[in-house]
Amino acid sequence: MPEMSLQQSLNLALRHACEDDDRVLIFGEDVGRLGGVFRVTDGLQDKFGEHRVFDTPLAESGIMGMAVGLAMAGWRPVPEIQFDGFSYPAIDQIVNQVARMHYRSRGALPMPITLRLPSFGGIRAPEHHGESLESLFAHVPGLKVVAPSAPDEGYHLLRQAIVDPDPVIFMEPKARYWHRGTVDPAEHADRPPVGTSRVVRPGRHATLVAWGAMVARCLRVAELAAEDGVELEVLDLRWLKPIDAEGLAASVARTRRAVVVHEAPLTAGLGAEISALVTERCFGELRAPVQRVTGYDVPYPSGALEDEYLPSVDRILTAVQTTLEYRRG
Amino acid sequence: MPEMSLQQSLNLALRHACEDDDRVLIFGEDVGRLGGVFRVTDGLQDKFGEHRVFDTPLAESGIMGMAVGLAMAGWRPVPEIQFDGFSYPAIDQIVNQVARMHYRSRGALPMPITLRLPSFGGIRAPEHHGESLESLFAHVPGLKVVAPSAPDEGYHLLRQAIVDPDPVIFMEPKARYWHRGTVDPAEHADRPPVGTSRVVRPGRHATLVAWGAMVARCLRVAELAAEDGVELEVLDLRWLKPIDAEGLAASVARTRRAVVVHEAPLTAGLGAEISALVTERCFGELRAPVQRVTGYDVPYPSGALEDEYLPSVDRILTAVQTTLEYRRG
Amino acid sequence: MHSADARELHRLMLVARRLDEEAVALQRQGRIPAYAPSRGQEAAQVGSAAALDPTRDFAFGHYRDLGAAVALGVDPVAYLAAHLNIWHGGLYDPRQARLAPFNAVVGGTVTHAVGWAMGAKLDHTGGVALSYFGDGASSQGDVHEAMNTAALHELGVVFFCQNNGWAISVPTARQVAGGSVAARAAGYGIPGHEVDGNDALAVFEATRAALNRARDGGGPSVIEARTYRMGPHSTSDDPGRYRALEEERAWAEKDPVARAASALAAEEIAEAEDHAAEEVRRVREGLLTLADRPGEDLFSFVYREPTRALHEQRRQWKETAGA
Amino acid sequence: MHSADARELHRLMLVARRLDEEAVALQRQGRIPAYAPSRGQEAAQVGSAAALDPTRDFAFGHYRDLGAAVALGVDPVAYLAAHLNIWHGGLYDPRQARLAPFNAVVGGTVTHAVGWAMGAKLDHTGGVALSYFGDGASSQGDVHEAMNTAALHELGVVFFCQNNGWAISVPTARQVAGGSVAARAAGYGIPGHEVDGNDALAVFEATRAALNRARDGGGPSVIEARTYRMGPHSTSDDPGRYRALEEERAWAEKDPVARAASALAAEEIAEAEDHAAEEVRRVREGLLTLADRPGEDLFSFVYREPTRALHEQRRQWKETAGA
Ligand SMILES: Cc1ncc(C[n+]2csc(CCOP(=O)(O)OP(=O)(O)O)c2C)c(N)n1
Ligand SMILES: Cc1ncc(C[n+]2csc(CCOP(=O)(O)OP(=O)(O)O)c2C)c(N)n1
Ligand SMILES: [Mg+2]
Ligand SMILES: [Mg+2]
Repeated sequence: MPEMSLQQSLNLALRHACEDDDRVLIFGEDVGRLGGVFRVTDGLQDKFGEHRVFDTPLAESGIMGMAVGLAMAGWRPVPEIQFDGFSYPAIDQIVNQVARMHYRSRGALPMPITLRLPSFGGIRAPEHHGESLESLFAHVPGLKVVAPSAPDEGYHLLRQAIVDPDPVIFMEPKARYWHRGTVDPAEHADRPPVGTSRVVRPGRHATLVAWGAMVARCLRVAELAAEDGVELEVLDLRWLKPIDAEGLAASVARTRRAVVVHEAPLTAGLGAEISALVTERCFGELRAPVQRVTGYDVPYPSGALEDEYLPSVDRILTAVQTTLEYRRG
Repeated sequence: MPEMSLQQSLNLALRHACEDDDRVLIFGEDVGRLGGVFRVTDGLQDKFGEHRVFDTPLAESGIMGMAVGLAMAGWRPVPEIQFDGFSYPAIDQIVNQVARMHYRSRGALPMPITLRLPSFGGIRAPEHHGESLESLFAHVPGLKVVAPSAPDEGYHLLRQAIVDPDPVIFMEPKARYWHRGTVDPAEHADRPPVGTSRVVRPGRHATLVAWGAMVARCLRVAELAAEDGVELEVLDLRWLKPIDAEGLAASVARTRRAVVVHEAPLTAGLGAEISALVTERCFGELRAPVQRVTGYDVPYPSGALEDEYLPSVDRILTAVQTTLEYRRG
Repeated sequence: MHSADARELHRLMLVARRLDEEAVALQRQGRIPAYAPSRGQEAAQVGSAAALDPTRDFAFGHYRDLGAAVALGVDPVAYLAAHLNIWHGGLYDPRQARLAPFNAVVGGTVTHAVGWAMGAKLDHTGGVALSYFGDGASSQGDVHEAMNTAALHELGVVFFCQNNGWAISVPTARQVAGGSVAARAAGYGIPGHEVDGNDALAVFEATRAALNRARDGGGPSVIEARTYRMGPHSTSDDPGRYRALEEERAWAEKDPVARAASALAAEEIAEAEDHAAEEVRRVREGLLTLADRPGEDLFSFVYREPTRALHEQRRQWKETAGA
Repeated sequence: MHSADARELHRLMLVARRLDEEAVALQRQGRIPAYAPSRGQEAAQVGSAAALDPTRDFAFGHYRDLGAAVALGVDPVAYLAAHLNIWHGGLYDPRQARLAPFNAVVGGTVTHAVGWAMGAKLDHTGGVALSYFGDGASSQGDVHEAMNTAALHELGVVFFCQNNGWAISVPTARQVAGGSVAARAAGYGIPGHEVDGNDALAVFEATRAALNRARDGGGPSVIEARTYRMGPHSTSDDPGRYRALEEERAWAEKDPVARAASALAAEEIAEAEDHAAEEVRRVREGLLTLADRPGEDLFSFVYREPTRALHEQRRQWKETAGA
C-alpha cells in the first residue's frame, strides 16, 4: 500500500474522481496553473485540461454562485476556497443558494457540489487562515460537512463527498497536509456510508471525540494516559453533519465519560452539539458532564499565541482527569 | 406608563439614542424616507436630518463595511439589514471586520456598532425572511448578541446596545413587532448589565429557556401547565452572547429540569450551547437531560408549513412532560 | 418566438397584466397572503423572455417576473404558488420551464447564470443564460463578480436589468451611481445597451441580438430596460410615502400594454382580452383550489435522501401532528 | 509632502526597498516566519502615501504596503510585527499612523474607506480616505459596492489600485475583464486614471490631484497604478510555476527605485543609501529584540471589557500555562 501525505492523497482522490466522472470540474483561486497554494490540485490542469480545472477571478461569492449554475447545468463542481476565513464572502451563496436549491426546486435541481476548504489552524498562518467554521456549516440544513484526519481518510472521504448527491463542505486540516500514512484506493468499495464515525483507538475509561487535526492530538493524549493505566477511546467523528449520534452514544454508553475537543471557540461550537447529543442519549450512563476542550472565545490569534489558543495535550489531559475524578456535587 | 408596540418602543429607543448622542447614525435599505419596511425608523429622518438617518444602496456587505469605517472615524453606527436572511452577504464584514477590528488594533479602534436585524419567523414571510442566526453570531468572538421579547425589553435593550462600546447584533423578533406592552423609559437608569437574563415567570418544576418570540409562547405553555399544577419557570435569556450562565444555572439548580426552545434548526443551534452549559453546571442537580424544542433541521419553510416547523405549544408541552416523567435509564 | 410578432407579444403581455391584476385582487380578498405586482414591466419581461430559445436557453429571475413566466409558458398557477406561501420556489419544474426557481435574494442568482453559461459552453449546447435583475440589485457585489467572470470567460450570458425606477423606496438616482447600469458594461469590455423597457418590440430585438451574439461565441452583454414599477413594491407597500403621484401619472401614459395594443386592430385586442380573461379564469380556479403541501414535504427535499436525523425528526413531527 | 520632492520620494522608496530586502533576508534566516515582499511597488506606494495630508487623511491598506507605511512615518518594526506573527494588525497605533491595521482580507477594507470618508464629510474635516487594493481585489464584490456608494454620496475616497500584474498566480488578463480597473470608474460617473506606477512623481501628482479634487467636494475617483510585483507573492511562493523569466526581466528594467535614482546626483543617492542602511540596522535590531505578546493579550482586546466568560477562560488558561 502506498504511503503518502494527506495533501497527496487528496490530490489522488481528485485525480480519480475526474477520471471516474467527466462531469467533475475543479476551480477556484490559483487551483489551475499553480496547482493550489497547498498543491492539492497539482498537475490536474495538465492532465484534465483547462476546461475542467481552471482558475477563477478573486471572488469567493462568484465562485460559489458559479458552482450553483454549473450544478444546475448538470455538472459536478468541486470548487476550492483558498482558506477557511475567506469562505465568509461566499456564505450567502452557500447558505441561501447551495444548501437550498434542491429544497426550493422540490428535488429538480440537485446540488452535488463539494466545496474544498483548507481549514483549521496550527500552521502559524496570517489572520483568517486558521478558522474553524464547522458549527456554522453544520447548523445549515441541506449541507453535509466532513473533515478528514489522516491521508487514507482524506482520500476516501473526498471521493465519497464528490459522488454524494448533496452539497458537502470538505474541511481539510491544513496542519495535517504534510503528515504521511498509507492509502489504499482499492478499499474504496468498502467504505462505510456518509455520516459514520470511526473508533480510532478503543478504550474503556472515557471517550475523546475529535475531528481533523485534533484526532492526532487526542491519540497522543490517549498514549500518555495509557502510561498511567487510563484507557481512552478516541472517536474520529469525521462527518460533522450528519453527525453519527448512534456511534457517539454507543461509545459513551460503554465508557460513561466523554471529552470533546475542537479548535473553534467554545461558545456555540460543535462541541456544544456533541455534549447535548451525548447527554440526551446517555444521561443515565454518564458519570460526569461531557467536558469541552476548545479554542477560547477569542479571535484566532497570531502565530506567536497559537499554541496558547489551541487545545493542548495538557488541557485535554486535564479535562480527562476532571471527568475521571468527577463526583456528583 | 405609556403602552406601545415593540415596533414603537424600538422607534422610541432610536429617537432617544439620537437625542442623547449626536454621534449616533442610522442607515440601511429604506430606513430613511420610508422609515423602514417595519416602520421602526419611522419619522427619524424628518427629525434628525438626512445626514444622520439615510438610505444606502442595496448592498449589505457595503452597509456593514461603511459601519466599520464610520466607527473608525468616531461615529456610533446603527445600521439595519432589512431581514435576517440578507445578513449573509454581510457576514464577511461582520465576522472578519466588525468583530475583530478592536482586537486587531489592540483596542485602538472600538466598534460601537449596533446592527439592527429583523429576525426570526412567524409572520408567513417569503424565503430568507424568517431565519434565526443567533448561533452563528454567538459563536463569533467579539460580537455581542441580544434579542428582546417585549416592548419594554426592546426599548431598554436597544438603548443598552447602542451605548455599549462593542458591536452588538440586535435581533428583533418580527412576530412581536405589533404586540403591545407598557414601556417606561425612565426605568432605563436601573437596567441590569449586559449579559443578564430575567425570570419572566417563576416556577419550581422545570425551567423553560427562550428568547425573542418564543418567550411569549413559553409563557403560554406555563399557563397551560399551571392548570395541571405544573409550575414552570420561564427564563428570558435576552443576551445570547454573553450568555448568563450563572442565571441559567441558578434557575435549573432550583427546578432540576430544563427545556430550551428556539426557532432555529436543532443541530448546532444555540439550544445545544444552553444544554451543554446547564449540564456542565448542574450535572448533579439535573433529574433529566435538557430537552431541546427547536425548528427541524430543514430550511425555514413557506408560510403554509410555518406552524409545522416552529416549536408549538404542543411540542413544548410534550417536552415538559418528557422531562418531568424522565427516569434514569 | 423566432421573429418579433407584435400581436403575440401583446397577447402575452395582456395575459401577464390581467393575471397580475387578478393576483392583486386575490390578495385584497385575503386569498393570497402577499404579492409583488409586475404591472408596468410587461414589455420588459415578455419582450425579453419571448426572445429565448426554450430548447436550449435558460432564464434566472427573482420574485417579480410573472411576465417572463407567462412568455416562457410556465403554468401561472405553479408560478404564483410561491406568493401563495405554498412553496418558496414555486411549484413549476424549473428544468422544463427553463426558468430558475422563484428566488428572493436580490442579486443572488446573477452568478448562477454565469455558472450555467459555463456549463452550456463546456457542453457546446449553444444555450444562453438570461439573468434578470433590478436596478436595486445592480448595487450588489455579486452582479460585479458575475459580469467580470462572464466577460473573462466569454460566456453566453445576457445581463438583463429591469430598471423600474425604484428599489422599494429608493429611486435609481440614489441607487445607481452614474445613472446607468448599461454603462457599467464598458468597464468589463463588453457591450451595454439601454432600451426602452416599455417597448416590447424594442426589448425583443435587443434581447435577440444579445442572445445571437452570445450564441455565436461573442460573449456576454448588458441590457438595461428602462421601465417603471407602476404598482407598489408589494401589496404591503405604500408608494405614497416616497414617490410623487405626478411621476406615477407620467409613467401611466407610457403603459406598455396600452402601447402594444395601439399597433393592433380592435378585433385583435378583443381576441387577446378574451384569451386573457379565459386564462385568468383558469388560473384563478387553479389558485383557489391549490392545496397546501403536506407537512412531510418539510423533510422531503432537504437532501436527496433524508438523513437518519431527519427521519427521526419527521417521526417526531408526525407524532405531534397526529396528537 | 506638500509638493513633489523627487529626492525625498527616492529616499523613502529606498528605505522601503532596503527594509523589504532585509525582511526577505530575515525570513530566509528563519527570523521571520513569512513575508509578502513589496519589491517593485515602491513608487506606487510611496508616491501615493506621500501625497496624503497626515493631519486629516487616512489610508486603508492590506498586507503588502510597507512603502506606504514608510511614507506615512509608521515605525517599520511595528508594521512588520504582523509578519513576525506577533500581532495580526501590527503593533502601530492606526490612529496616529493614519493607516488602518494590517488586513489580510483581499478587498475587505475598501468599504471601510467609504464609511470613514462619510464620517469625515459629516465632520467637515476635509479628510480624504485612500483605499489601497490590488488587481486581484478588484474582482471582489465589495470594491463595486464601495465605488457605487462613494460616488452616490460624493465622498472623499481615492480608490488606489496597485495593479502589479498578478494575484498570486493569476495574471491581470485573466482577472480584470476589459483590462483596466481605472475604466470601471466611468460606470459610476467618476473619474478614473491610469498612471505609470513605477514613476513616483507621476503617482504623487495623480494622487495629489485626486485628493485635492475630493477635498474640494468633487467626490471619489479611481487611480490605477500599473506596476509589477518583482518578487514572489510571499516567501512561500514560487513564481517560476506560473510566469516567465522574460517578463520578470523586462520589468526589472523598469525598477522604480533605480528610476527615481536616475534623476538624482550621486551624492544624493549615497546619502540616501546611508540613511536607508541606518534605518535597516535600527529596524533589524528592533525586529530581533521584539518580544512576543504575553498570552493574556489573547483575552484583552476581544471586547472593551472582558466578559465574565472570558475572565473565566483567562483564569483557566493561566492555570494550564502555569502548570
Ligand atoms: C439580498 C437582499 N437584500 C434585501 C432584500 C429586501 N428587498 C426585497 S426587494 C428589494 C428591492 C429590490 O429592488 P430592485 O432590485 O430594483 O427590484 P424591484 O423590486 O424593483 O423589482 C429589497 C431591498 C432582499 N430581498 N435581498
Ligand atoms: C478574501 C480573500 N480571498 C483570498 C485570499 C488569499 N489571497 C491572499 S493574497 C491573494 C492575491 C491578491 O492579489 P492582489 O489583490 O492583486 O494583491 P497582490 O497580492 O498582488 O498585492 C489571494 C488570493 C485573501 N487573502 N482574501
Ligand atoms: Mg427596481
Ligand atoms: Mg496583484
